[in-house]
Amino acid sequence: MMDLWSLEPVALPAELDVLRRDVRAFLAKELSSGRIAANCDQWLGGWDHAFSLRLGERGWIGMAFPAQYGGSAAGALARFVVTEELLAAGAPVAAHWIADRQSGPGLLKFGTEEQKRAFLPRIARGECFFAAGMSEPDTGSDLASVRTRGRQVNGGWRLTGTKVWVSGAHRAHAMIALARTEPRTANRHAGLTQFIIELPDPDVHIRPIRLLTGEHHFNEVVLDEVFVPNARVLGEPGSGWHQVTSELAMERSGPERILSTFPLLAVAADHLAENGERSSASRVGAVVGRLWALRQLSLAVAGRLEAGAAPAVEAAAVKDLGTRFESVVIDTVRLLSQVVPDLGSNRPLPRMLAESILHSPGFTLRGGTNEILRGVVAKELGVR
Amino acid sequence: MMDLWSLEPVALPAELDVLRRDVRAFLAKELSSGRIAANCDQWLGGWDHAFSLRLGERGWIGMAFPAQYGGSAAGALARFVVTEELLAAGAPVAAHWIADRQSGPGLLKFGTEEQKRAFLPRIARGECFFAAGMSEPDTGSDLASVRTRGRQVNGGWRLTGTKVWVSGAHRAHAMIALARTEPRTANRHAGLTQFIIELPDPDVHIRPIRLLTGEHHFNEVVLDEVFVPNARVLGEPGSGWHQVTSELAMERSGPERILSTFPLLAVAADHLAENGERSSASRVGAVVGRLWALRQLSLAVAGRLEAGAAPAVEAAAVKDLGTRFESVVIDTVRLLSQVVPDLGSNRPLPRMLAESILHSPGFTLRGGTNEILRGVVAKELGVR
Amino acid sequence: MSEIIAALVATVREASAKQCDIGAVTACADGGWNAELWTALEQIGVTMLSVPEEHGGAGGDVAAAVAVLEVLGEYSAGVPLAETALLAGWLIAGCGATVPSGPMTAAVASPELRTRQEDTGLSVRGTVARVPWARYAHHVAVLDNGRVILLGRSDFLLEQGTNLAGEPRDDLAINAIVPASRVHEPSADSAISVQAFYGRAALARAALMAGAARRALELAVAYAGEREQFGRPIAKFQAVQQHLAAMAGEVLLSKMAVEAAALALDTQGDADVAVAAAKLVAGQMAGVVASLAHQIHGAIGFTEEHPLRHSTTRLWAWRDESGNEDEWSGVLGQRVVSEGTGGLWSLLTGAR
Amino acid sequence: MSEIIAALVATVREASAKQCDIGAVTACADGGWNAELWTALEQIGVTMLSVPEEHGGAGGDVAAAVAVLEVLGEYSAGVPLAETALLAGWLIAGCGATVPSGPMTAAVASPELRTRQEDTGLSVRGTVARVPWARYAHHVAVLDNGRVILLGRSDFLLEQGTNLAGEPRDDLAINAIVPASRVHEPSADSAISVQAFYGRAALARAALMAGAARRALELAVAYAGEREQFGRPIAKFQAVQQHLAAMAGEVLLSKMAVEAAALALDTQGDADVAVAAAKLVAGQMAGVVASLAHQIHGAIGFTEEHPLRHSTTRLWAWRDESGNEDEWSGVLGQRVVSEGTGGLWSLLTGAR
Repeated sequence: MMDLWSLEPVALPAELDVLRRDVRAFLAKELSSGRIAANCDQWLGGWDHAFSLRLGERGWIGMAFPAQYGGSAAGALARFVVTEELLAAGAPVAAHWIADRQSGPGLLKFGTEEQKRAFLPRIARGECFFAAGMSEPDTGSDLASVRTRGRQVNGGWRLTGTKVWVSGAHRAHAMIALARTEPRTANRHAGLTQFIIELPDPDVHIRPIRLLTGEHHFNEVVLDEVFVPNARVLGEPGSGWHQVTSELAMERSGPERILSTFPLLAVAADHLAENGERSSASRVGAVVGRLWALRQLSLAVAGRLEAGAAPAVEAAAVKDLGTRFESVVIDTVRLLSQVVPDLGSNRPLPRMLAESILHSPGFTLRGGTNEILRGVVAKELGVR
Repeated sequence: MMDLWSLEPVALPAELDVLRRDVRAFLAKELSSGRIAANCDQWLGGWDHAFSLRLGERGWIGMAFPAQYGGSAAGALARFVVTEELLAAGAPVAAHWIADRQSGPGLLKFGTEEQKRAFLPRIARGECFFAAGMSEPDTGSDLASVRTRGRQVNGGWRLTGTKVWVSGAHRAHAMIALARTEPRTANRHAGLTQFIIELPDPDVHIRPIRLLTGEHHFNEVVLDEVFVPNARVLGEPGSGWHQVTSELAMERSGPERILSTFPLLAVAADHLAENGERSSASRVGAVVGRLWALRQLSLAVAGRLEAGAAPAVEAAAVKDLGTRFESVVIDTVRLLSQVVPDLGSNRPLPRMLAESILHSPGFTLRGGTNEILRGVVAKELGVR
Repeated sequence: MSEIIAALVATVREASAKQCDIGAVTACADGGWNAELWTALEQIGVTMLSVPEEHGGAGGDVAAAVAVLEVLGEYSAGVPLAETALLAGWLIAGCGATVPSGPMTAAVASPELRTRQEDTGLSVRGTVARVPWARYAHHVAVLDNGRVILLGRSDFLLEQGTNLAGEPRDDLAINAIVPASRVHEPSADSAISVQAFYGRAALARAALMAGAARRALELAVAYAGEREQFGRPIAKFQAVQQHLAAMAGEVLLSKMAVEAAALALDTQGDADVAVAAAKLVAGQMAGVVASLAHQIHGAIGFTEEHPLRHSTTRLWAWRDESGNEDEWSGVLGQRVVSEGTGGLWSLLTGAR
Repeated sequence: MSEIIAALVATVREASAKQCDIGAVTACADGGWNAELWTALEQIGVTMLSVPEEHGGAGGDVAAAVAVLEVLGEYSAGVPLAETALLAGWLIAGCGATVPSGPMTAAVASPELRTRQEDTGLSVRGTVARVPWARYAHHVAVLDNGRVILLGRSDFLLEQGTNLAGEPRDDLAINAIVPASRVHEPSADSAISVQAFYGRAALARAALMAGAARRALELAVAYAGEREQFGRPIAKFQAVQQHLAAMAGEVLLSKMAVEAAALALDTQGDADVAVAAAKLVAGQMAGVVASLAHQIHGAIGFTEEHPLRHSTTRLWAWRDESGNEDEWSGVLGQRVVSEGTGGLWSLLTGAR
């Protein structure tokens, strides 16, 4: 339990203020020119290739990569600042999201020199997008139970199986897939391997899994004896589980676990500033105060990442608290604005409210359900 | 699951209005004369022998007993009306509470003619109070694990063991204790028997278990080879589990599971009516609306009891919802009044707030924890 | 429930089960108009339930109508029974007029609606927003300054809109001369008022919500029993059991509140508190039940192809229609204030 | 945390563990004054932490003082360190005066406090309510209309009162002529204001709360591992595990908010948002943690003889002291309003 209590707050270094101002100025222009529009949950729903290219030009994708791979080795805190500014503005960041958050860092950590040269600079330019093939029809949050199999063949591997909930697979340039490459033993976590599958591929069949709104972000990806050359194995064969779980701290503690509904809150706050009554102010204040604290917590975890640690338990706590908060924002705005949510409205409040409500089930499911996350925390407490 | 959905609302028969008005008039006089004072959670904390006697005189204890045992066979709905009026007024009803709610009905259902004659009329007069010895140091909500043993001897039984959380044992005239009378078998629920132990008894040692406020309501009761004559066995030897659980519907669904903090809410509402602002009104309104609904649910269960059913699952749901609500009342009043809770205050709001907060842990523990209650409901849903 | 109503409800359930394919991805369940079901309900004789027989209704009380609405809510049924029977039918019959046949809807006039008496009838101009099912309604009853104006389909232009569940919520641009035969004044003994209208609309919505929530719960229970994770059905996880039980409690509470409010409306003069509480509790319930149902279903329930969304999108849509939790708690709060010192308990028990 | 502060905190932890018998039913844990601990803390040199050395303080920053307060909160320690160091010491040093030794407390004058300049000094009359630890304080610093009046024990009559945890919260009836040597004006560069006073008091309270909550969690974890029910430790029940994890999340969030707010106070001009958020979140956390801790402990934790109450009664008491959740969310809401359109994100990040 001590590890949890040794987390420390982070005061962002003053030099990041310059970076933040640059991002803000850029975003203000993007929004005012109408090139992008503010929306909620844009790291899932906002796919905009051209916007990603513009970010790439400015060096705001793959920031953590060393210079020889197209990055600036800027560190976790700089990435935090850029990311939170993008999310708070409701900018469309879905296209490069997985590549920037997971695949890129994974390649950097476990990839071969050739793989890094092949992918990282393109990722950083906003030219190459990744998908992550983890879940399967029967796995849910239990990743160790994957059934996709990798069979060694001449010069590489043949993968067969079905991945689900693969966001952006229909538009990505590559997918990193987790597959079982050794028979299952008592150690369920052994014998898994990560593969880089370049897309499109004639043996990879991608079908939409539409959200309840009809939106197409997720896919079912059927791998039908897909050939993956040895050069596209990521890291050590058999170490897939370790590699995947090492990403979790990064995946679970970022500002995207807090800010999915921030654009809605910002619109409500503007409303309030313009014509709010005292009691509404207090209710918005309650949400704002909690958000302030959650941001500090997320930032503190970024500080640990920056220091090279893998604060998986703290990250689980951030995600549990943060994703529940994202729905609290919805309820607060909904009740005090007394606006009927309406996807078809041309006013931002009813429209963002509708989008947020309809996306809300995903908040506490994606990246590990909150029940699973609390299990992770409970284990740290010594009671599991 | 169907049973749950067939619950029906109850419109109280008009003739009970007369009864309600009588109780209200009586209580108004009791309060205005200063003979009693309104307080929260008085079915635990408000022991007032004289008040119980006055209720007994009016026929408002043991109302369900037939006339030959001192009651008026008035039924569950009439009892509901009297009980909720007493609780809403914050009247001190602890002395006769167990006798009226559990022991009396248990005696009526399972007792011998001699036992009924011996106890029921005295209970109804408010002269004879009961305690219930169920929990033991290691049982908690798992009643089947009782270790108190009953050993058959000449003319009766010898009981040995320790009961805890026995409210009012230090002032009651009798205690009904659950004991194991046959060796434990695979059927954990078999072989338990209920005994009526008249108090005081030289072999019954009663020690206070003080609440965190220092209040003395609960006791540890050590039974040291206590002799109980055969004539004081309640019901069938070995049927104790069945007898105890048959009381649960009555014990879990009553208005006391909703109204423990009502006197506090009433004071806050008075405050509001006198000088409330609009936003506070809405927050009180939210609590009042939910209370209205909870009362209808509790009443519907009383309707089933009146019809002779044992709606144990519905009762579990009432208690889970109701006891959580009792704490919502506290938080609502606390936040909107912005009064610092103070046991030493001579104003009702800070004092009742303090009492309610300090008593609140009990709400969701007594009579089965809310986790246990939800387990009961889950079982009915077919998932346990 | 009387045996007659129980039989009626059973028949409605049968018809709904037949006409509403719960697994359907689109069609009726997607907010569309279910003509077959409407015809079946007309044949059963429930589309005018609670409207007095002497005015062309089917008789019965609000409790019976609410019981039917709960079933329709369960089946996400695409029919404006609430609007036809409990609102339009009630308004027209309350004026002593005879209710026309066919599906109807109803609305309260917005303050901008302009009327002027002309030789040929009442000139009516203005807009009414988000009228449920208007595009399928044969008539729209508009409550305007105490009188009831019955509009036909040709009296307005219609701009289609929907709620979160895709149900029709249309804006009407009215520009018509309505003949006197379609402009009604309430009878002297009628309870028609804007407040009463909102109350009935809220109660109807709350009844549909109780039904939708019950279905969401049943889907979650079934799914939890089938779906395996970590080697066993997720129903065996205590966290899932606790979620399901919490949902059941909320559904039971809402259902009882709705039915008790209907009873109050049928038997008492003042059912305001009851109706406000029913919609308030339904709104609180909707958020809990929808989010737990999705949490239990995991990602699959969040897709277009899973029937859960029919129930949850309706819960989300309906909680904000006819007044959300804040609006009704505001109403209740004002009642507490106007009741004065010592009045709370009387307000709750309805007994003075 | 710097190594120096870490060492300081470890020493305070050691002293607290020695002087505060966690299992004690009464004595120090029951709200009483813990003279031995105070002496130990004076020896360690933390009772004037964050007060500049040139004014007789121990130096250090608010972050260090907050770290110490978290430990004292864990141990339900009966010492007015928050009042002495963060309030009275801050007020006096902020006036450029030298802080006296011994335990102190501080208060903001109520509007009814009457002062008049007389030959012998300042005449001060009136009452100040619920002053923490006043009965044990050698001096009470009163912030009155921008100046700081230092009262001695003979300047007031004291009526004892307590909070929910039994800690002293005394009413003072002041009637004194205070010599000029004990009436101070803030230095030109001081940040002294009523608002700043309330903020520091709130932050100190929130730090104590984070500590008390951590203890409540640790007690619950330990209990869950020992207590058996239905044949196994209750820690094996998923519902209990989920409760414990939810508690840990709340505690972690509060702790981080408190420490980040201290950092903001030490480094930035405007720490209002930070301080308000820290107390708000602590208040929200207190209710959750106290109720879950009791729920896990079952009846035993609800008794006088169990140490859990030392932590939970403090959580309950402290959440309403120095502004409850509503008060601070009101402050934050007003900041949002005054920030104007588009200002929310700047407010949150502290970067414009």
